[in-house]
Amino acid sequence: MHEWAIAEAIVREVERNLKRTKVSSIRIVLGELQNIDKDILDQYLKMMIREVAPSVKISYETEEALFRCRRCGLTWKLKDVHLTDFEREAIHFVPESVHAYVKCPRCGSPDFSILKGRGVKISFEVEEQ
Amino acid sequence: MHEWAIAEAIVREVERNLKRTKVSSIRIVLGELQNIDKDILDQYLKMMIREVAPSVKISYETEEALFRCRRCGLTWKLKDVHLTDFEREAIHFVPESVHAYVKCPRCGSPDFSILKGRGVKISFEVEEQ
Amino acid sequence: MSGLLDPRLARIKAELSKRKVILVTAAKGGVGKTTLSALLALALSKEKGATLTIDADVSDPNLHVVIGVSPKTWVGEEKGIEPIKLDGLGYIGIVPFTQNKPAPLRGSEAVDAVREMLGALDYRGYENIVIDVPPGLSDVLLDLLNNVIGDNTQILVVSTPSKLSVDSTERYVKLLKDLGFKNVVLIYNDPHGIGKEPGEGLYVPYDPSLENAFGSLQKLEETKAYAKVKAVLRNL
Amino acid sequence: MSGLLDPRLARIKAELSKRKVILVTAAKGGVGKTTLSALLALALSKEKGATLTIDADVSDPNLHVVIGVSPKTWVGEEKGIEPIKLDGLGYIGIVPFTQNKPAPLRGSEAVDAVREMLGALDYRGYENIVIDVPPGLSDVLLDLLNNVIGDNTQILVVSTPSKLSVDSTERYVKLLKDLGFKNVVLIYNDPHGIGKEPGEGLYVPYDPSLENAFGSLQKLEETKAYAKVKAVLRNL
Ligand SMILES: Nc1ncnc2c1ncn2[C@@H]1O[C@H](COP(=O)(O)OP(=O)(O)O)[C@@H](O)[C@H]1O
Ligand SMILES: Nc1ncnc2c1ncn2[C@@H]1O[C@H](COP(=O)(O)OP(=O)(O)O)[C@@H](O)[C@H]1O
Ligand SMILES: [Mg+2]
Ligand SMILES: [Mg+2]
Ligand SMILES: [Mg+2]
Ligand SMILES: [Mg+2]
Ligand code: NI
Ligand code: NI
Ligand SMILES: [Zn+2]
Ligand SMILES: [Zn+2]
Repeated sequence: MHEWAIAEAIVREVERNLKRTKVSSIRIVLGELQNIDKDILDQYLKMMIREVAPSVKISYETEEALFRCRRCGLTWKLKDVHLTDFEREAIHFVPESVHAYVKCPRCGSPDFSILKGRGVKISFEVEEQ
Repeated sequence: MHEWAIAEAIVREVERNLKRTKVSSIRIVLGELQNIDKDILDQYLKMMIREVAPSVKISYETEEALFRCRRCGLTWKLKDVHLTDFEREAIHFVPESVHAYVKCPRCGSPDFSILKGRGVKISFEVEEQ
Repeated sequence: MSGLLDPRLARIKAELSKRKVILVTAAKGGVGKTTLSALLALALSKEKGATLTIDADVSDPNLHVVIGVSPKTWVGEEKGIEPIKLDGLGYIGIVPFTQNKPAPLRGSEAVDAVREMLGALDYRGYENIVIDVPPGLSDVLLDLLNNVIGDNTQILVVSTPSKLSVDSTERYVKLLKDLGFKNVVLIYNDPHGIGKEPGEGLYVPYDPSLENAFGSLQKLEETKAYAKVKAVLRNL
Repeated sequence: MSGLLDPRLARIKAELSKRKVILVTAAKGGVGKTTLSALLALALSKEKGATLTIDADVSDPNLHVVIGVSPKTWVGEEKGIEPIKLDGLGYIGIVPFTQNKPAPLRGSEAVDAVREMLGALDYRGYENIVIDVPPGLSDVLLDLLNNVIGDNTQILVVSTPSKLSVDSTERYVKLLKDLGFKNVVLIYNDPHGIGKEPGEGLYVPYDPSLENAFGSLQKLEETKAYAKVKAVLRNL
C-alpha cells in the first residue's frame, strides 16, 4: 500500500500551513475508492508529524463513493457494481481508472462523474499566531 | 443580434417538455455576457410560442457575470475590467471568447472560470397532465 | 419550478437531425482530422449540396488555415450566427470571436463554446455538416455523443498506419462501440509517409503537396489527397 | 475549520523542486511530443543520471508503446507507487491501472488522475523527470502550470514546420509567456518530411526509421533522431 506517500503529502501540506498558523487538529477525509488502511496511515502519520506539529489531533472519516451518469443521469454506489480484486487494486492507486472497469448500470455509458469518494482531502483547525 | 436563434432554442426546449407536462410559465435567466436585447427576444418569443404554448407566462432575469482566477483565487466582475465594443460583441456570441481578452486583474492569468452570467438558462412552472 | 435547463441542446438536435452530419474524430492529434475535414467538406459541397464545416476544436482551431478563412473575418447575425461563406462551403469556429488570440479553455468551457456556436447558428441553406472534433475522448466529443448526435450521424475515425496511432485507435473504436454507436467508419491517412496500406478500411496516401495547398480551396482541389477523398466519399 | 484541501499538491511541489524537470508540450497533437519525450528521457538517463518519464497524456497514453512497457505490467508500492524500471529509465502512466482499456476522462478527471500519480510516486533515486503532456492548452497542462511547476522546470514546445502547426504554436507560446513562464524552449520536429529547417530553434529531422524502433530502447538509441536529440540536450 502507498499509505507512506499519502502520509508524506499530508505532512507537507501541514508544513505549508504552519508558516501562517498553528495547526491544532487535522481532519482527514478518506475516499472509499482509495481503499486506504487507516491504521497504517495513522501509524506513518504519527511518526512523521512529530517534528512538524507534535501535539496535533488527528481524526478520520470515510466518504462513500457516489457516481452519476453523464448520459442518463442515474446515480449509483460502489456496492451496486461488481469489481474484481485486481480492479479494486488498480482503482485504489488512481481512482479515475474506475472509468475503465465500471459502466452506468442503466445505460452502459462509461462517461460518468465521481461525485464523491475519490481521494484524500484534509482540513485543519488552526489557532492564529 | 441573434435573439432569433435564442428564441427558437427556447421554443424547442418548451416543445420537448410539452410531451410530458403542460408548461404554464417560463422563467428565463439571461447571462450578462450574452448581452441580449430583452425586448427583441421577448417579441420573437411571443411570436413563436403562440402555436406551442399559447397562454404561457414569460419572466426575465439578468445574471451578473462573475469570474474566478484558477491560479490565485481572486473573484471579479465585468465592470472591473475594460473591454472594447468589438470585444463585447465577440463575447456576446461566444462567452468563452472572454478568455482571449480578459486576464485576472491580480495575477494576469487567462486561466479563470466564469462562475456566473455566461449564457441563457430557463426553467418552467408546469401543471402535470 | 424545474431546475435550470440549457435550451441550446433542443435546437441543436432539431437542426442536426434534418441534415447529413459527419463527425471527424481520432484517438490522437496530428493524424489529419482537420485536413480530411476540409477535403471531405469540399467534396460534399461539390457533389451533394451546400456544406457547413464547423471547427469544434476550440482549444486549437486550425480549420480556417486549411480552407483559407482569415482569422480577422467578422460574422453576421440575423436569424442566428451566419457562417462565413466560401462558394458552397460555410465555416464557423471560435477564431473569428477570439481574433486568433490564445484562449485557454478548460474542457467544460470548450463544451460550452461548442454548444453556443451550434445552438445559435443560422443553418438555413446547408444540407451537410462536417464537424472537426478535438483529438481523443475530449469533453467536447463526449458532450456531442451524449446530447446531440443521432442516427443520421456518421462518425469518421482517422488513424495513421503508425504503431502509436493504431494502438490508440483500437481503444478508441472499442469505446465508441461501448457507447452504442454503430455508424463508425475507420479511415487511414498517412501523414508520415509510412506507406503501409492497411488491409481493410479506407485509405488516403501520403501527399506532400498538401502543405502548399493549405489556404486555397482551389489548390486543395488539385491535390491527389482530394481525389482520393472524393472516392472515399462514395463509400460513405 | 479550513475548507477541504488537496494534500497531493504540497508533496508534488516538494519532490519536483528537487529535480530537473522537463515538460514536453505542444499546441497540437501528433507533432512528436511522445517520441521526443522518450528520446530525451533516454538521452538524459545515459548522460545525466536516472530519469523518470511520466505519461501525463492520460486520455491517450502511448509513451509505453514507444519505450516498450507492456500495458499488462503491474506496479509495486512501498513508499509510494513504484515506477516501472527499464535500465536507467523509470516509467509511470495510467496504462498499468487501466490495463489499456479505454477510459473516457473529462478534463477535470484527467487533472485528478495526473495529480494522483504525481502525488503518490516513489521518486527516490531519480534525478531527472520528463513529463509527456497532453496536446494543447489541456486542463492537465494548465493545472501543472498553476500549481506545481517551478523555476527549475523547462517547458519544451514541440512544433512541426507545417503551416498548421506553426500557426497554432505562435498562439501557444504567446500564452505561455502571458502566463509568466520564461523557461520556454521551442523545438521543431519534422514527422511529415516537409524538410524545411527553420531559421532559429532546435531541430529534429524526418526519420522514418523511428516507426520500427518503437518498443525497443536499444533500437531507439540507434536512430538518427536520437543522435540529434542527444545534441539538442546539450543546448537545454
Ligand atoms: N495525407 C497526408 N499527407 C501528407 N501530410 C499530411 C496528410 N494528412 C495530413 N498531413 C499533415 O499532417 C499534419 C497534421 O494534420 P492535421 O489535419 O492538422 O491533423 P489533426 O487535425 O488530426 O491534428 C499537417 O501538417 C498536415 O499537413
Ligand atoms: N522526426 C520524426 N520523423 C518521422 N516520424 C516521426 C518523427 N517524430 C514523430 N514521428 C511520428 O509522428 C507520429 C506522432 O508522434 P507522437 O510522438 O505520437 O506525437 P504526439 O505525442 O505529439 O501526439 C508518430 O507516428 C511518430 O512515428
Ligand atoms: Mg485538427
Ligand atoms: Mg482544428
Ligand atoms: Mg503523445
Ligand atoms: Mg502519450
Ligand atoms: Ni496502496
Ligand atoms: Ni447577437
Ligand atoms: Zn447512464
Ligand atoms: Zn489570478
